[in-house]
Amino acid sequence: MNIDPLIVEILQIAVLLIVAPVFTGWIKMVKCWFQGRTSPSLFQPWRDIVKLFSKDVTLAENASWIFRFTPYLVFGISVMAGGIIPILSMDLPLSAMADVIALVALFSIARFFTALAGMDIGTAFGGMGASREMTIASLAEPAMLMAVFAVSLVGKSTSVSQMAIVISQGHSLLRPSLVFALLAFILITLAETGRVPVDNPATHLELTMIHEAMILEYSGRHLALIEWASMMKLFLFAVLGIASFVPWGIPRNGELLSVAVALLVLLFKLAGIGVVLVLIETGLAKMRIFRITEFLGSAFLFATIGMMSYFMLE
Amino acid sequence: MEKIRKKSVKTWEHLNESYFEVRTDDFKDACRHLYEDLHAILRVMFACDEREKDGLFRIYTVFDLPGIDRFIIVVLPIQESDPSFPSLTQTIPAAHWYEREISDMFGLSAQGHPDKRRLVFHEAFPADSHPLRKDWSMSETDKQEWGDGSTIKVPHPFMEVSGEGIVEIPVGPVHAGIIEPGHFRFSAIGETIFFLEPRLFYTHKGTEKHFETLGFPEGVKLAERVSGTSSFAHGAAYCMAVERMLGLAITEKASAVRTLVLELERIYNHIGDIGNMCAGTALNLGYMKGAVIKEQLMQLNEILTGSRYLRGLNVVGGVTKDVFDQADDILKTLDGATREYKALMELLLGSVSHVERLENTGKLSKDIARKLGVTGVAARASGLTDDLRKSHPHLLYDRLIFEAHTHEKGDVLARMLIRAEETECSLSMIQALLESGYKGDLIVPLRAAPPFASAMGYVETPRGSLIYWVMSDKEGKPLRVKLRSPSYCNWPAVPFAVHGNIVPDFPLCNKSFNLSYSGTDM
Amino acid sequence: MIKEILKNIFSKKRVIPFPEGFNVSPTQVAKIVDFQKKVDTIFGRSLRIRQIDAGSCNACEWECTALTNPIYDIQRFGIDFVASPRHADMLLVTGPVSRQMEFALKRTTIATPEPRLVVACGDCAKDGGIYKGSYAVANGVGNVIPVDAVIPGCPPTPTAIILALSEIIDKVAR
Amino acid sequence: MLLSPINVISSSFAVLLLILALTPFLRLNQRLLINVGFFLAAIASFFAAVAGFWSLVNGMTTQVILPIGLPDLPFHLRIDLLSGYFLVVVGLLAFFVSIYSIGYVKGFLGQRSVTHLVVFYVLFLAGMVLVVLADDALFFLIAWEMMAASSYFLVLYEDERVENRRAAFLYLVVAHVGAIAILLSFGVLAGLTTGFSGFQNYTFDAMRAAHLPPELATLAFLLAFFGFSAKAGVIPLHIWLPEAHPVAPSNVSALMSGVMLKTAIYGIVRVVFDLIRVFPWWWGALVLVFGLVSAVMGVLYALMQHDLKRLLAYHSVENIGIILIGIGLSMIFTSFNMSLLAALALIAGLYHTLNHAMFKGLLFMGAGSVLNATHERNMEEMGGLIRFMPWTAVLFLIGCISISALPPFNGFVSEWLTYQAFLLSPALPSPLLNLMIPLGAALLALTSALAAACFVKAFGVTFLGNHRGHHGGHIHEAGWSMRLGMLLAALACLGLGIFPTYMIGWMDPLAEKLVGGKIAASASGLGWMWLTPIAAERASYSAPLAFIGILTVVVVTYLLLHARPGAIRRAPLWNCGFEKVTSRMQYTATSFAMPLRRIFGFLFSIKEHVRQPPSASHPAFPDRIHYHLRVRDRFWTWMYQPVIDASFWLSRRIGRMQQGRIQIYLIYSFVTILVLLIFS
Repeated sequence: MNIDPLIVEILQIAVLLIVAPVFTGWIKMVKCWFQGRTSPSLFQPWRDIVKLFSKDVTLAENASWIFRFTPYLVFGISVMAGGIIPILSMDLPLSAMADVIALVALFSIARFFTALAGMDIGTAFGGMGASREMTIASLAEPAMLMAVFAVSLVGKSTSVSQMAIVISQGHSLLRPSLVFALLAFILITLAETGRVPVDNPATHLELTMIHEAMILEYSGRHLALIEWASMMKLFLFAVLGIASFVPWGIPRNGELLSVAVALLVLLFKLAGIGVVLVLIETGLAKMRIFRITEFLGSAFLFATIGMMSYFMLE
Repeated sequence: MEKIRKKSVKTWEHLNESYFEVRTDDFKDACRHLYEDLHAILRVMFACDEREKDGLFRIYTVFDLPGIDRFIIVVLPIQESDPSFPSLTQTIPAAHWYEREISDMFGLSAQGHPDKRRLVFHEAFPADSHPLRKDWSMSETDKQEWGDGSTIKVPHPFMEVSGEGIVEIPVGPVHAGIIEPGHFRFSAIGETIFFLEPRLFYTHKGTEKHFETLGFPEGVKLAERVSGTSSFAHGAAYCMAVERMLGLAITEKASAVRTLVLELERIYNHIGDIGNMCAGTALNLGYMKGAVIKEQLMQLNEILTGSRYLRGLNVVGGVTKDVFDQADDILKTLDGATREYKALMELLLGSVSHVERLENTGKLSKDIARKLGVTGVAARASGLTDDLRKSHPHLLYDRLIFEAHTHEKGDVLARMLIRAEETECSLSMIQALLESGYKGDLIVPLRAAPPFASAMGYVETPRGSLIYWVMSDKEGKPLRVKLRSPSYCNWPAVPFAVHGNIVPDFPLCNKSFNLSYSGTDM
Repeated sequence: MIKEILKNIFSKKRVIPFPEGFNVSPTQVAKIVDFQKKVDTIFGRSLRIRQIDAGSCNACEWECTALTNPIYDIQRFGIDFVASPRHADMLLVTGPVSRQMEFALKRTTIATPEPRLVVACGDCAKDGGIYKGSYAVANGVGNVIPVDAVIPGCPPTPTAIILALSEIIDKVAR
Repeated sequence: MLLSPINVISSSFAVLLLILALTPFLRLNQRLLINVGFFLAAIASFFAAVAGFWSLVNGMTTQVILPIGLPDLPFHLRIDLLSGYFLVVVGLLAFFVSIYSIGYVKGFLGQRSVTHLVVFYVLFLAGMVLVVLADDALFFLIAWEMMAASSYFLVLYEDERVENRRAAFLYLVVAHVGAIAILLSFGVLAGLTTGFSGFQNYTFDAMRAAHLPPELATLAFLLAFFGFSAKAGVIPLHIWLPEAHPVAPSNVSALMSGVMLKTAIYGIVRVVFDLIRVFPWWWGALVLVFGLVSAVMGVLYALMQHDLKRLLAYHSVENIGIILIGIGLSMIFTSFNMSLLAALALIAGLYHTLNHAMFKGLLFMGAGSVLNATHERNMEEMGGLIRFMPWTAVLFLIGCISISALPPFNGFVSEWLTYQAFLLSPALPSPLLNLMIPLGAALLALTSALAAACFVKAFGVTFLGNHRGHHGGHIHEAGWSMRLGMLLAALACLGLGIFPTYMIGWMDPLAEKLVGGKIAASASGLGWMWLTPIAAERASYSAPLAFIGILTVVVVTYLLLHARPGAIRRAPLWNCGFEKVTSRMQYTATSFAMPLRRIFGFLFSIKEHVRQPPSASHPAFPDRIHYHLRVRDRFWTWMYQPVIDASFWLSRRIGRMQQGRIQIYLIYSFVTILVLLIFS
């Protein structure tokens, strides 16, 4: 039987909200294994969030409305983004709300406000984080657009579900353009979601922080929202990668059984992505901040090669 | 040498310490002669309130002549009526902190010192109050006010870098990581550090004054709690000083035990530090591995001494326990540790991204290092051969074969490599120690201290040269216990290693020095 | 690199209670195993600690750091050390509180959102320990900010800290 | 019919004349002069906007020939779709700014007479409106000069400052170099075809009719592009812009940046798409390249600034670049007869023209109220203004979001359309372009990301944190009229961002007329809520949904979280337990931009030196350190300095001839006559 697309939509957002923290938990888990440790529970991120919601908020005296508004905005954007990317089905009413470019723009407005919130209190760390974040973002954007360009050449569209549909019809991942684009996309994801070697999400050294530095002042439910949102961002980049490079398993329309299957397939893919991510994070040391130019430069190069190889080979 | 002997009004000797008491106007000249002509190192400079003896304060300036096992100590008597002395900082930058500390603690002001600010005490501390004077006391209310910062009128005058767009990044005293308190003030444009001014002594606990309230034998406990990770070294140095003062000769067995445990301490510190540098570069694999090896060694410590920090083993006159009985425990653990450690170094030096971060980061030039009297690993990484185990063989070090490693580059990588080489070296030293047997009791009986006797004790800790100087009063109680931890000489050098680096590299530089705040602040 | 990772994955975990000679009594082991549940009851299975050095000799800090190593690995209980007091549920204070750290300690306490615990860790933090009576210390955390619990020891071993934490959480639960 | 756009526009002129007529009587009561003058100016510009909108939606073209002008050469006026559209651009912003000026100009009361500010403001408005109305070369140039001259005097308004005089002069020079080029271009277009017989060829109609040989067309285009670029501040002719715009009164800066630059865009579009019409693809490529260079360099220069208005001025360079990108793409597509894509690109470009007018006007107005409140242009002296002037802060923030091309505001829509045009470029038959154009898209992405960084810096350093300056106490919120002006502009930004389909619907006939393609049908294929430029499955963006959706989630979460009364406790900010935090401890603009300055440093001439005077004690312990940073525009040293030197050299040579003795001059004239006789 078919499910109404709107219900699939709601299902998707529910999956986003619930699975995102578990995905982060999974990454932590694998990381612990790789470091020869016994891992915390898979649901630890969830416990942290719930705990934070039950705590009071300690707000800096000079915090303006921007500081208080930002967590809600960032959260809201992440949730909406969950309705755009095909996770359980490619036939989504909201997927026409934004194509990849608009999606990226949505993330950048979240970043814009996070950076402002960092500067709102007027501590050195907030400004430092904001400056670093915006620098990295402005280097990542061109690479991202090139990657989108390369994929949209194959997918004949920039709307995510359309790309997914077209690419899932062509039965091979091994199109040179896609492979290069994928490489670029991985590097960009590392930069955009603040993972090693660009940023260290688990660091305790305030002078090396990027994303953490901007949220040092947050507490209670605000912190919960921000952390939840950043987990969702990681999740969203993962599913965006899935939808545009390995969309197999996502049904064309919300047929009940296939949606259920899609959920399972999704979990498997996520597990795989997690392991890859951890391999990178465990293997590499964090690079000097000005090395990131070369890092993202190579991402840009991969994407360009991907695009050119489309024109030349395909 | 003769020059000084001629100039001095009074000279006396004690073991390898030669004291030259000089007049105020000869003081500077004598020190300059030692420092510039004889290339002596300024080891420590401190004052002592000897008014109950002959109504004088005395300033002791301890120089270390290269090549020979002898300390030259220039002594400057100061009248209570004129509490001041000529500053050496202009000629010997290393004296910078010592002189400020003396004026804080004794109210003896260094004439011509470029920096008039306090060193030890922060702004909330009442003016012209000098704890190490014998007739000093402080009311409870004063202590309370000192405690809550509310009384601060003017904030600490940090040096301001002028020019538009400069941002001051204040870090600490409460850091994000699990480390000791200290305030760092960066003046930077974005990521580039132009100037760094550390402001320490947050953990000042009045240790030296506290020593005076305890007896000499009880002092060991306190000495062991001055700086956690070199507890044993502090204990050993303190005991050595007291024993030399009392004229006790400890047995071969006791020295063997101390030597062995000192090297154990060195190993667990060095491996721990190497691991910690990985936290600075977010190479978690290496960090965790280092932590595991360190933990194994700590457990060995506990098995040997009952304390993970090797406390309670030292007593004045010897040691409480013969760790050679557990030789096989030691060997078993060390074998495992060595294997793991080799794998760790393989991993670190094999990881390009890690080494790339360490190379050329936090360079400390040889010149600065010498001027500021840097010691220990930091000194050896900048090309200075500074190792008390070689220059002043104490305990059983004269019997052991080992070389003092040096690197020229002075960057973080050099400091890591020095630690690695020393670790290997210490492992072999322990092997050697365990092979031969040693005779003698663990402890030799104490005897009462003669009045106004004084002596130095010194040990090469994992961080560098540690020096104690003790003096007894007329009924044999401690009149003055001066301790100078290696971190104290190295702190002023850290900013010079950091200048011109980018802000996110600071934690790495700091970890590569791994200095003790508590040992500095006392 | 890969070798290390594989070794880590497939070697048996060295978490407490240890196989090799470490003195943890069976009862204590039982406590630790039972510890997880207690973390669960309060703070919804997640406890974030902000450690403050108020003038300790740095031994206590190293023991706290040791808590996060693969052998004690406190994170598996859902306990972690955090960078900002704003993110913390518990302040773990070490040292006799040197006068020059008092202000900073108070500032940090204010900066921590409720509900929060303050735990004094180590003999110095308890009553000043060996430094008791020195002019420059406040003889224990209790004299500066209200303390919920004390962990004795100089320094308390990691195991001791874990056990103490479990008891503290017990107490609070009641 | 009785009422037509022409009547409306002429009534608008009547109002402007009325102001000029009233000024002499009102100049004694300056306050009244301001109120009346700018109120009427607002009405006049409103009429202009109405006239423009009217002719745009009705797609009507009306021509009139004024009896005045030179003998045998009356002035030709004409409102067609293009001029209609630009009338909307000019009129709308002028309307907002005039309202704003009522409050803003009062700031000058007591300092200096505002009479000539009012007069030249009015002339400036009239000039801009006439430029887009003119239908013959002569009238166009007269209007052009009127606009240039009046704006020159406006820049010179606060003439006691040296920088103002310098800037104004520079502006005058560049403007006239440009004007000459435009004059020559018209000469080529009209004259060379018909051999200078009779004035009638100077009407645009004649030019439309004329068929140029391609090389002449190219010449005309190049001249026109050069001339208009000089006005638009296209790099490398931008040099005057960051000097002139900041020093003018802020309401004037708003108009200059917001609409005066657009008249140049109007000129380019008019000449290329209306007068010449047939051209090779490389013209488009040329425009595209200059557009990209201006965009990237403009935003990078902006990042280096810590003078708020200077920063905004450089962003005008950037946005002109973005507009040119759209137009350039459109030209390329047109030359390959891909009218649909051409229409898309052109609409993107023109849409951005309107958007930029709105948010840049808004931002300059905001900067003006900040300037009014703090008497500071240097951001390093500001900070924490959001507490003193909440309204200005919010409105300025909206401007920042719009210009950073972030949804759901208007900047994003036009840039998104430009991206779509880029992404469709693979359809072009030329493989070279296929490979090259995407790189352009990447550059555009870089531009908008850098713009976001720059405005995080601008807003964060100006409005957030703690106040750095000294006059923290008496900073006041802007007056009602200023706030109203900004509010209207902000609403325009939001409206243009959320209802793009309507806007495109109105612009469609214009695009069809110029490039012969229309996209309105496909653009709103799924209904007004969905913007689908080519086809729904190709790309789609729904601003209303995104806006409403995010808003709902935000509100719902907020309510959910506040169902449980969670106490909020205010505490001192977390400064690592240190005693005192000073305003020196927050990130400065210079610091914020440092990483990017280091990464893109090779594009500027950056002088950065640290002076460390010899220390009293020991070199190891410095007493004082001074830091100095100077970032300069390489183009100044590359292009302008040589020209200046050369002209000085030349003038010195010519100076030799001036002996000041009558005989010498007689000899000169005699020789001249002789030469003429010989050669005739």
